[in-house]
Amino acid sequence: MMMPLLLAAPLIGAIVNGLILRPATAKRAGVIASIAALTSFASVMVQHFAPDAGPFEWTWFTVGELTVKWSFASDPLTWMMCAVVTGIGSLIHIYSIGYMSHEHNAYRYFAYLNFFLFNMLVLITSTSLLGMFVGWEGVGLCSYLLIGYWFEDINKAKAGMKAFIVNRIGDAGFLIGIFICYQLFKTLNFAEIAKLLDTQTFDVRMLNLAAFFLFIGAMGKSAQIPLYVWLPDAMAGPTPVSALIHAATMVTAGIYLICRMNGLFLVAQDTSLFIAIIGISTALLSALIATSQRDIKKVLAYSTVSQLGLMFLALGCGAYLAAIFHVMTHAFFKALLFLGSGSVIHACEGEQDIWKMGGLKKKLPSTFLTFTIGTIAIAGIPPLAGFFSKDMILYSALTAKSYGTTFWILGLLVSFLTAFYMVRVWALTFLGEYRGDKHPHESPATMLIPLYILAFGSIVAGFLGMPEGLHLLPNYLEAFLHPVLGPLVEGHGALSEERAMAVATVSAIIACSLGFYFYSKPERSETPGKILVPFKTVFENKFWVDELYGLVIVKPFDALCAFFAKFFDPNIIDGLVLLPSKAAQGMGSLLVLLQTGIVQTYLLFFVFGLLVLFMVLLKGVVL
Amino acid sequence: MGMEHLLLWLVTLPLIGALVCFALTDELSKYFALVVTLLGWVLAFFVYQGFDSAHATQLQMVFNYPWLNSMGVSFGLGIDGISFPLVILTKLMMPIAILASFNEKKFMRFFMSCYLVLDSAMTGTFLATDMVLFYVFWELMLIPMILLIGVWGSEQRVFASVKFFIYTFAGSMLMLASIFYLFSQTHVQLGQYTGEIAAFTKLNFSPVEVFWGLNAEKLVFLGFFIAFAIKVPLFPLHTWLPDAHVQAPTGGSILLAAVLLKMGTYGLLRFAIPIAPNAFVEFSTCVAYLAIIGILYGAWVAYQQKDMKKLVAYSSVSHLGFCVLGICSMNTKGLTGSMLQMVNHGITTGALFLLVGMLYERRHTKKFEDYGGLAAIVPYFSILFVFVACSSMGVPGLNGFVGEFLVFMGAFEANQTWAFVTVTGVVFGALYTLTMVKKTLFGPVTNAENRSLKDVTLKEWAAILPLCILIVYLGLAPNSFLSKFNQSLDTYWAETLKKTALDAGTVK
Amino acid sequence: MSNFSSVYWTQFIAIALIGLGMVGFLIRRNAIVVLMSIELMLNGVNLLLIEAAHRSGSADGTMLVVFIITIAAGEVAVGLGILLNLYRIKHSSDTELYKELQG
Amino acid sequence: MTDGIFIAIGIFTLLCGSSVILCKSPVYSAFSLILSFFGLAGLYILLESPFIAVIQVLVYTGAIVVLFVYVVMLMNPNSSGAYRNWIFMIVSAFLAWAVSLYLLKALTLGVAPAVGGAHALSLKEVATLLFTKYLWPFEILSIFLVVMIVAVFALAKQSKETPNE
Repeated sequence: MMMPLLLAAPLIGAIVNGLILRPATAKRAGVIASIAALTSFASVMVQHFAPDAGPFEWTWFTVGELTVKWSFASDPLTWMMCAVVTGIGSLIHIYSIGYMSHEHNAYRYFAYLNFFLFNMLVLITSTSLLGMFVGWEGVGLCSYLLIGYWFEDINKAKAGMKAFIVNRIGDAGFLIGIFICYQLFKTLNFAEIAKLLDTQTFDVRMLNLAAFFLFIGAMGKSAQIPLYVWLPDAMAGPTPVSALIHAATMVTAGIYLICRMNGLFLVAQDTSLFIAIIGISTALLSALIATSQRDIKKVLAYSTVSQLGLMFLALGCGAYLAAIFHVMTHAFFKALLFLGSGSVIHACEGEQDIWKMGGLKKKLPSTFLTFTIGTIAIAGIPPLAGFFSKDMILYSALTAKSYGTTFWILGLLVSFLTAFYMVRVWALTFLGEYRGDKHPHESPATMLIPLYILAFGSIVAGFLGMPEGLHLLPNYLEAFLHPVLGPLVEGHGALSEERAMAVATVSAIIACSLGFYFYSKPERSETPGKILVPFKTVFENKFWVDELYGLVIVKPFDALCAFFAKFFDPNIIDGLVLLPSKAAQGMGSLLVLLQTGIVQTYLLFFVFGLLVLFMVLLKGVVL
Repeated sequence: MGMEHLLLWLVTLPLIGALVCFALTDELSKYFALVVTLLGWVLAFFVYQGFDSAHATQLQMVFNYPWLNSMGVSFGLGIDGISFPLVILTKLMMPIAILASFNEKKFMRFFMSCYLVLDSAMTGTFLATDMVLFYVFWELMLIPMILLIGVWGSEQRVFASVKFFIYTFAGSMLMLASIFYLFSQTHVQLGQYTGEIAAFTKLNFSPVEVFWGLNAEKLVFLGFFIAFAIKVPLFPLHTWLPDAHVQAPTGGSILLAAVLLKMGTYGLLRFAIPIAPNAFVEFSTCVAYLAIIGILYGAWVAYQQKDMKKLVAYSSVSHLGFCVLGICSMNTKGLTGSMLQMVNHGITTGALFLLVGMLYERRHTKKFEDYGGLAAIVPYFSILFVFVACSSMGVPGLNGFVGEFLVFMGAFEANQTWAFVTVTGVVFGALYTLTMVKKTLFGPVTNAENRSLKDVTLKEWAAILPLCILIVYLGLAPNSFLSKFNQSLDTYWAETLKKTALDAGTVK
Repeated sequence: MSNFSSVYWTQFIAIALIGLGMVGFLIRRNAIVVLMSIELMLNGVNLLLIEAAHRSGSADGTMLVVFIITIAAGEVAVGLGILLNLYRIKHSSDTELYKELQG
Repeated sequence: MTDGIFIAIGIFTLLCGSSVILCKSPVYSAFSLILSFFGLAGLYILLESPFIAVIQVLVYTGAIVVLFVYVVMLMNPNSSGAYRNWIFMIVSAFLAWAVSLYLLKALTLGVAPAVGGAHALSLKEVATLLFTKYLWPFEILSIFLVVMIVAVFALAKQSKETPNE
């Protein structure tokens, strides 16, 4: 009973809000939406403690030997992801009641949010690749609708479209992955695939190909190197949307897909290596860009891309548990940071440039407190969540089979940069004097409560997956997810786990103090910019990646389409079709010239005809 | 009313309605036509119930009336797995097309009788089991369509209708040539003239090369294929579609997109492939290439269009490319996918044209620059618009996806590179659909008239709602509909390709 | 006068007449002269017929000539009637002016 | 001797014929037409068919050419540009010459040897032939003439209505 309720609640919430009631005030719409989210969260909790009957099954379509069923799994991995999605989702629903209070028809926003939750849950709970694909595209659609929520501004609509198209490219790859999987395993069900992978051996090249295309799908959705350009632009949507979709849930779908198909990726070794390389390079690139961004949400967006890069690094190195653990902790503190920045923007009436803020410590005390906890967590300072999950990733990178140490060093650099830019953002917004012209005020209670809960989550989440070595707490997560993700691979790297942890902590502390030193005092905040001037411009313009895409892909494609639409189709193909009619007209106008109207010309033709006749009749006779 | 007369009523009821329509006044003829087509729904429901899905391969509810005895031609109607979904689609779309053209100003009586004649001609084409009868209905179908575009169209309607007529008619001339050849062969090979399609499929051809290395079978196939390729429209022969759509009235566009385009693919399945299987097997690769080019080309050209209806017309070229690709992949998944895609495309593009028609009735312009930011002004319309756009893009959960997915599976099985290339078609499909949505709904409200647009009226809701329900129904639970004609598609390839070079192993 | 050494002469003259008539109705701009040259051609034919009748001795040729003359009379009458009407409109008999029936 | 007269008259007729088409003013060409018809009549006499010669003179020259002259007088034609442009004349001359040559060739090919005695055709023979073998053409001819008269009247009447501007 619980599973259908889990899905039905947000769907009904969306329909009630969007089509039936369409309540006038944001408050009423928000309340309905939040109730729907909370019921699905409750049903997840109930599902865990009192699991009901087996998976709920229903055939979608059967064609020849291909039968596709809708069925919902209830294994630990799904449960954990559902808990994270619905938990943080409901918090964000409550938060957005306050955030969207002044919007005039906010029911549309809440309907989309609920519909997004429904699609995300379909993605997570489905037991077949195709069911997941349905959720996959549904989530892409909702992010399109939500990013383009304020559609009056054409750029926001364009950002939404860009997000959808880039996701669609990833989905195309995903589709090909599904076809290859079906060709290999003759089934799309995860459990059956896992079983087949254990029992039979398949052509490794095909497995790698399938894994590669599935990874392209993950790349599109979780914003990795070639297809990450849509995430920073997706900040055009309202901040709670960025928190929910572009930090906590949707972007982690790629990681969930790879964890769900871990059997395949374990076997496809060179694709995993490729994933690790892509992961670490994305992390490094976006961390560098984040260091010099002006807009607070852009910084957080790039930090999300870099954290995702780290997760993919873990996946590449085979540490699926580390990735999922980081997904969970990251969901907490990134959602916290986004919502914190949301309340800052809400307070400064839409101002997003950190250089025009500052000194908000006094005016927004609780936002300041929660934001600080979030910053410390993401920076990786020991007691908080960020430290444990990031360290698990770094350690797994260290013990990876190939290039272990290089991945570890690069990972360390990424976490150093992360700590640096987060403290930069934190210092510029909250310390020093207020540089803006607005008069910020503390956000209402509905926005602060979720912040406090998330802050608490960021502190506690780390303890769930504490590594054994510390002998403080057993690794609950490892025990919980063992059946799905397989054993934690015990490797040995250059350093032992404790020493690696120590090095990571030291680097985080150095980065924080460096950041604090520079950005707490206004006069010193310019210096880092001056030291690495050439790099600053490069980072600020995001390595000109968008412009590069525009030049290399968008412009030639537009030119090609324009060529076809304006020249090739109307003139060449249509020309060929209209050719006979034009030829007929041309011939006609030629013959008209013969009709001079003067009688003698006709007589001339007459005599000429006579002559020809005689010639024909008297062929033999030569004149 | 016995089962066998059901099909006869299916064809003749609208014809009688058309005649009666002449006598009524303009006002009355509208509602009368609606009633007749709703009766069509009832009949279609009976057919849906009466159709025995167990043996969908044989012709059911066969109605036979000797017509030209000397030539062995009979007025034969029958329905089987291949024509079943398309007949249902035709009967479904008729009342919607009529509802969409309620506020036409001039000659309403003749407008409605044109629709009804078109309805009976289309149903007849799908149900005909006799080659000559099929050809008669095939040509009869053109005439009302020409009148619809030519008389009630917009600015350059005459040019468009003449182009449409000549283009399609030229194609059907080639088909006629093949029919004559086959007809003469029936006398030679089977003793006496007969129009039965079943008899035609049993003919075998002399392998002698006629010219350019084409033997008799290839020529017959080409005759049929070109006529159907024009109708589909396949890539190089598609230029009549945008003109016809842009100038056609809303109802005309709906029927043109929803049903007339399916004649081509239906013809391929019913005539071209069973009659000349070897030729099809040989040509299937280049037909597939044409289809793939059609998919990508249609999407690219649609992306740059300034006129809404032209964009949707080119999108139809792209969607129909999927159907043909499904057929060319020569396996059950591809074929079922293409059959589903035909029905889905009919519903989705019908709804899309309905919406574009609504805008045209309010603003009398189809250009994008006249619209912008409608989402704030007409919320219900924009919800419908985005909903149908999603279905046209093939977002899973709606009907577009199931058909496309199966075509991809079939194409992947037949030839992997085909699937790799066409999957990018999905991205381009999303691109032009979203550009259309962006240009009409989003952005600031550019010109003033848009502010006073009124939202969807009751009549329009009545027209669009059944389509939306079907979009969701076919998207989530296509199985009940699929199981009806599934069996015939499974055995289709087994039967038709049995006679071909199966032993030569050309079929994978 | 009964027999000639050769038939050649009469045929030569007749055909010359026909040729002259043909040239006449091609190069002259005056409609009446065109009609006259047609008469010339007809007489050329008559001459041929008479010569043939004379040579073969049967009277058929003369019969034909009588018919030709009557028809020529009718033809001239109508031709001139039309010319008169044209003249009434155009005030000239020049064929170059009657060009309304142009393409 | 008779050959000589025959050739002389033949040349005379041809000369008049050519003057018909060459004279600028139509009046002169009409008169030269009359002269050529007289020449022709002479030739007919030499070919022993006096009846036709008489008909030629009486009907053809007397009636038809007179009609021509009458119309020429009515129209008082200005003999402006008599001939067409040069190229036209050369082309038509060449064509006429070629056709005549072919005609000559055709005639000489098909000439049957002189069969039976060439004897003068008496009027009685012609008359009996007219009313036996050629009765039907003769009757049809009369109808033709009636039609011709009606036609001419119609043309004439029409001219009354058209406003003679």
